[in-house]
Amino acid sequence: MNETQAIEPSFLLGRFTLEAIPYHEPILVVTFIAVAIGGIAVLGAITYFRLWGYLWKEWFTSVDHKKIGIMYMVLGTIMLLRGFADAIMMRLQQALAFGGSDGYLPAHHYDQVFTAHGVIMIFFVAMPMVTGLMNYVVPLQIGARDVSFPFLNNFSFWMTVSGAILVMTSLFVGEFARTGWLAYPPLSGIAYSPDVGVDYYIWSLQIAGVGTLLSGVNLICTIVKMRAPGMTMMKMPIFTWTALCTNVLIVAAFPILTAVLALLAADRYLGTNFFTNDFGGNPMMYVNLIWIWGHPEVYILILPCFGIYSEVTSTFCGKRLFGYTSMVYATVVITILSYLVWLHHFFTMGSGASVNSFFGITTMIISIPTGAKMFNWLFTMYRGRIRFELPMMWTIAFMLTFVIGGMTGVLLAVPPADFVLHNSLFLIAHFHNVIIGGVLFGAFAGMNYWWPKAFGFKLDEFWGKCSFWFWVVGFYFAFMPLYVLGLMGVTRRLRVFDDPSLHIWFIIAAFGAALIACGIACLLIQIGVSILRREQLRDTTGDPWDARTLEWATSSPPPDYNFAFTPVVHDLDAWWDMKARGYSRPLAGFKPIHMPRSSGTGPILAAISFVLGFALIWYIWWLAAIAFVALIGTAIGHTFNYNRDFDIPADDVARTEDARTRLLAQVNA
Amino acid sequence: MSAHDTTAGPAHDDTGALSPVHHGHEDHGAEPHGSLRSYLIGFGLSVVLTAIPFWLVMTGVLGNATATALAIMGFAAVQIVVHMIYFLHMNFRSEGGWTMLALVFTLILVVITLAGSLWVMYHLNTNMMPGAYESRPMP
Amino acid sequence: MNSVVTTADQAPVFYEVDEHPHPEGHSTSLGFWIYLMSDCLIFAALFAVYGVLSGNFAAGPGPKELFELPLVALNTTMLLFSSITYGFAMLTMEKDRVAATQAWLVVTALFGLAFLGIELYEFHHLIAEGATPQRSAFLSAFFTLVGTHGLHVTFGTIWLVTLMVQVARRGLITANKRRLMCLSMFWHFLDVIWIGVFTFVYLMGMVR
Amino acid sequence: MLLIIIPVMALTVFFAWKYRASNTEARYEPNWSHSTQMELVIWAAPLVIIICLGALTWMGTHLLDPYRPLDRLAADTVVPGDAKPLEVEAVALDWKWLFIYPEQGIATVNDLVTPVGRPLRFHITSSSVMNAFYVPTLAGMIYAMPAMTTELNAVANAPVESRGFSSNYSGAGFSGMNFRFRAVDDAGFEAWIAKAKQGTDQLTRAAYLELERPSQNVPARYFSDVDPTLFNAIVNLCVQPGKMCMSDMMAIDAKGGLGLESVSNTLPLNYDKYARRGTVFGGPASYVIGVCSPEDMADMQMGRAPAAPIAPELREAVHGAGLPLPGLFSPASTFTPIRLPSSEALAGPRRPSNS
Repeated sequence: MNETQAIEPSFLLGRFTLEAIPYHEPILVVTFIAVAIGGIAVLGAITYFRLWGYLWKEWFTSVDHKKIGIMYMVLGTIMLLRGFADAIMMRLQQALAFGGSDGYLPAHHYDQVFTAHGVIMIFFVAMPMVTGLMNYVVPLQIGARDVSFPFLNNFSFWMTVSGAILVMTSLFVGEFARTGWLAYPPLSGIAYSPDVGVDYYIWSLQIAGVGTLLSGVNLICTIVKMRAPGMTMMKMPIFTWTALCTNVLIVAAFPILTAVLALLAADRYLGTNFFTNDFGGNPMMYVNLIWIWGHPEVYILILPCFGIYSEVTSTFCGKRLFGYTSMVYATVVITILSYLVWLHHFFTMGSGASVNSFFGITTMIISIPTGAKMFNWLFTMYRGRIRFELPMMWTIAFMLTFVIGGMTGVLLAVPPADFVLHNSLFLIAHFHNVIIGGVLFGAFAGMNYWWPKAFGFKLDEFWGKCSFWFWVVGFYFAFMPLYVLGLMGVTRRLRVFDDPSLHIWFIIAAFGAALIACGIACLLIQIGVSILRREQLRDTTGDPWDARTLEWATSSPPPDYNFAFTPVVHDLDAWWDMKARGYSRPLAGFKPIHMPRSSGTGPILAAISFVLGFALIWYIWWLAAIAFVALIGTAIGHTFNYNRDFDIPADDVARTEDARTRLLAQVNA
Repeated sequence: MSAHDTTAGPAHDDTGALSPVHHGHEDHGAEPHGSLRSYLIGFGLSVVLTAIPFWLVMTGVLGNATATALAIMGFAAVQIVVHMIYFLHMNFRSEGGWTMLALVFTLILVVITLAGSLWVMYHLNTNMMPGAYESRPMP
Repeated sequence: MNSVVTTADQAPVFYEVDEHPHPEGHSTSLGFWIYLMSDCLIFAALFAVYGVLSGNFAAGPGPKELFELPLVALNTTMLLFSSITYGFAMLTMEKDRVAATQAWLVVTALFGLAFLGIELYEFHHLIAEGATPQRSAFLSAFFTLVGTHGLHVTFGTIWLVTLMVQVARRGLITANKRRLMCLSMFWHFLDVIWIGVFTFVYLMGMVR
Repeated sequence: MLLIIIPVMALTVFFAWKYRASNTEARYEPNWSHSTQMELVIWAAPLVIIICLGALTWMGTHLLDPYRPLDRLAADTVVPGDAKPLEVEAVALDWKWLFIYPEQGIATVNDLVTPVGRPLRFHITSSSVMNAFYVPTLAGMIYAMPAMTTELNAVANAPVESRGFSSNYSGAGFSGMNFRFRAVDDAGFEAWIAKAKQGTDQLTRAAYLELERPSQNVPARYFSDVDPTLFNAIVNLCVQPGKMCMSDMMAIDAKGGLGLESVSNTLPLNYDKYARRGTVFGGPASYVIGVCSPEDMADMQMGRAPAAPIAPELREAVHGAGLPLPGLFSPASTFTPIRLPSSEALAGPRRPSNS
């Protein structure tokens, strides 16, 4: 603990020593014990019920976009718990550390907590949730049987998991970065952060980034190439449109992140001088580059949620979406504009007034298409017949919350205002307003909306409403005080405060966080209760909401092949059109269906990547070399497998479809 | 109301502006790979377009650094187009124009990234690098 | 609700009775192209970094003292030749001539290796002189940009060898042809990047 | 902006209520989905607002550019033509603020005092990592970055006592990195300067190298005398003798570098700033040697050998970004909590154009 010089890395273990295990931090020890007990219980249960084979065969190695989508959602939910635990620790610290109290978290721990909170919430909660929804829904919405590259889809998912596990490992082995979630150098350079924290940050994001990028490529191809006949671009469901734009953003933005993190890694491992103070390095370039990625990232998260709200609004208003065309153009305009605004994240770095005002104005311009979208939802409600099911409730909460976030966002885009509000709690309140009020509410709306499609039964309404109210009220309690504090000039990431007049606001915020905790608990209870009550909540029709798009044309849950026959689309609201014009399900003439085969290579490659990342973080070079060679070898080995498809026999298809016919007949009888 | 509904009707042709055709099931034949002739033309052009800038720089014929820089950048741009057409077989037809669309979009982003970074960093540097501050007083 | 349909006098068709399945890999070339575009943006970021840092020599040597244009010209030639030989490999592949394809692939790989050899020689020479990536931000950016391109060529070569083995084992089946086509896109794409590298790094470095 | 936000929120609630499914009275038009006039309005309304805001932004940003010298002290007071702004050089250290008053020849740690009604010009830099200089009662914030200077022009219109701090996270001691800010009348300022002058501490380069070591919650300190070249040396990362100044380096670079002969003109950095470590593959941390620094020249004139780089001893154990890891039973740290401006202070004077 008191070493004055760097420990010489040993050959066998690199710089890993027993010191790296934080047994001297009681909070972590307790957490570890809890996690260990929970983990052993889960693993034990899986072993006891002999589920390993089932999980491996049916889920882990599955290339089915539906199962992968569900696994993304599970990952997002688990990581939400971790990210939220960090959040509540911060709120508690800030509510306690007043009037001479040092709070309960030392700087060393607190600084990791807020860094991990940001990283986890963005990369491992919001991203998996939107990716999961897109993965699940898009192929169904466009009438496809799977994505363009099913194996790649599985691999992408496991790379994301691998990154998430690496972040979680940092909790118990070593430490996480203490730099803030974007790890600005020189603080994140080797000179000022010589420990493993930043390395955990770099490698977990690099590994997860590979997955994100590949899944972006995959979904673009899927949407471009695999639409059902008749579905022209302007007949694509709006969620598919937003998914397309999102993935374009992913493919265009994540390479920048990869590059800039690779350069930071080069600074840290090879002693290059990109972002150092000495030798002509320039840390401002890091800030510049990472925000070229960072701003599109915000839209990567929010665009699919805009799509969800559009689908939900038109379904539950029983009405065509108002202004489909302008919605599409608004989405495309946002996609392009999101690349022209990155500097508004560092107005206060001191570029000249003309640069600042250029980027300030481009930022404001984005609010035009966003505003247009808002009006489109509003006029979709106009003269509709609104059913207040859970997805619609989330949508209305979103509409009311998001406009506040939008307004404060425009305010922050004005450079003179930003000079006062930047890095303050006002900024924190603004982006939580957008991310929670926009992205998370959207993910919950989507989850409630598509759950019956994925599992064949609706989610429980009572607990859903509890969760809804706790979340919404909790959100306002937690973040409105931060707006106030921000206007008073309170900076973010502070650990201790003194001015007693501020105390009350932090207590209110902590209370809000507690309400949100109840919201999360209710969400989990909702899922549990729904599973127990699944027979009462069963949806046999496949279309429980009287919805409009193609995913509701098939059964709930859909068969492996999604559609026995590829649907032909005539209208924007394809399924609505089918229902209106008396579509009758084909009952005979089934043919064998060509499907991709499951593959274990994805999880294996991701596991090797994890080992590689871990070895690099701890300077265990021999292990890194072995892992790297194994990675390349496994990837090459995989290409020698030409046997990647099989046919579902026509008999099997007929049997599945007959079962559904009988079920539908029972319902109608 | 009904006027719009006809647009949404099934028999109506697609009026969407972005992509006139769907192509879920077409053009999955082999991509065009060019002919011997096109490869040779491309190769010849690239050799010329590579040789000239090297010659310009190595001999300094133009005598003027700015002129040379502009010239070699021009040659590079032309050569990139040559490679795109003759080696990568870019055109507006393959994949229903999606490859071209992707390329154009990427080029826009490359320009934004490069020009934007240079512009921003130039501003930051001139505003803040110590050179812009008074120079070190000599004793 | 019947207003949705105003023109349907014929019975609408809602599903494809007689569908022909998507052939495997029908979107591979588009997908690979999109991947290349994302790779292009990685290079854009590296070029931007080089553009910003290329004047920061840290009172050390600059491009004029370090670069040797004849070597770069030779290097460029190797890459150009490998491009055209890959083109020939694709042409023979179209005609299903396995042996000729393999031969051209071998030639391409040799040119690729020659390129890498020259680049490694250059790097080794620079480092031996003391112009290491650690010496200045300019050199960091130079080594990273050129080295990243070199890494791509290295992986391209490994991939090429893999494909040669696969062609040897299975012949020019559709899957292998598709893979060869992807690699051809990759290889020519690297050529395009190299145009940027030799122009902006080497030639411009000597001019300024 | 509220012009659009409030109606949207009101309409959302109103439509949600009016067109609820149970209200079968309300009109239901399931296929009404397009109206050119409506769409024109929904694009035009935000557009108009943004055009107005954009124009305001353009003007406001130029007017309030922190680099722009002030032309007004208050809304109705023009800066007199002969007023020379008070120069203050602010340095963000780990984790305290150093203020140098070059005119007065004094320096303080964590205490900033300015006269009321005189334009202020801050030159801001940092010794190690990014920080941001922010006094909410005075003006907006601006980043403080090592090897760079940012500038801030401001004025205090009325006497005030509040706090300033770093508003960009900079490491373990960030929370305690705040200073007292007072705007006093001219007499008070003179008195304060005179008091600061009475001390014996001098801020030489060696004293600065001691001062810049990481420390937390540092009480105010005063230096009665300051090396006049110090701020420049801090900005140029060459406080330590023998290290080449950034400005020299950049001047050399602008001329194309020093050629291959200079390639090994570096020295390992055994001056151990924050337990500075080298990278695994890049060797130890190093720096460029000042080729012929003024110190060398002075030394040579005196007939001495050039000064060797000094390497202050590393006394305390350091970990990570410079502080010992907190143990399970570490003694409670002595700490001065931040006192943020109370709300009256905030309502008080500010830079006129900025409020």
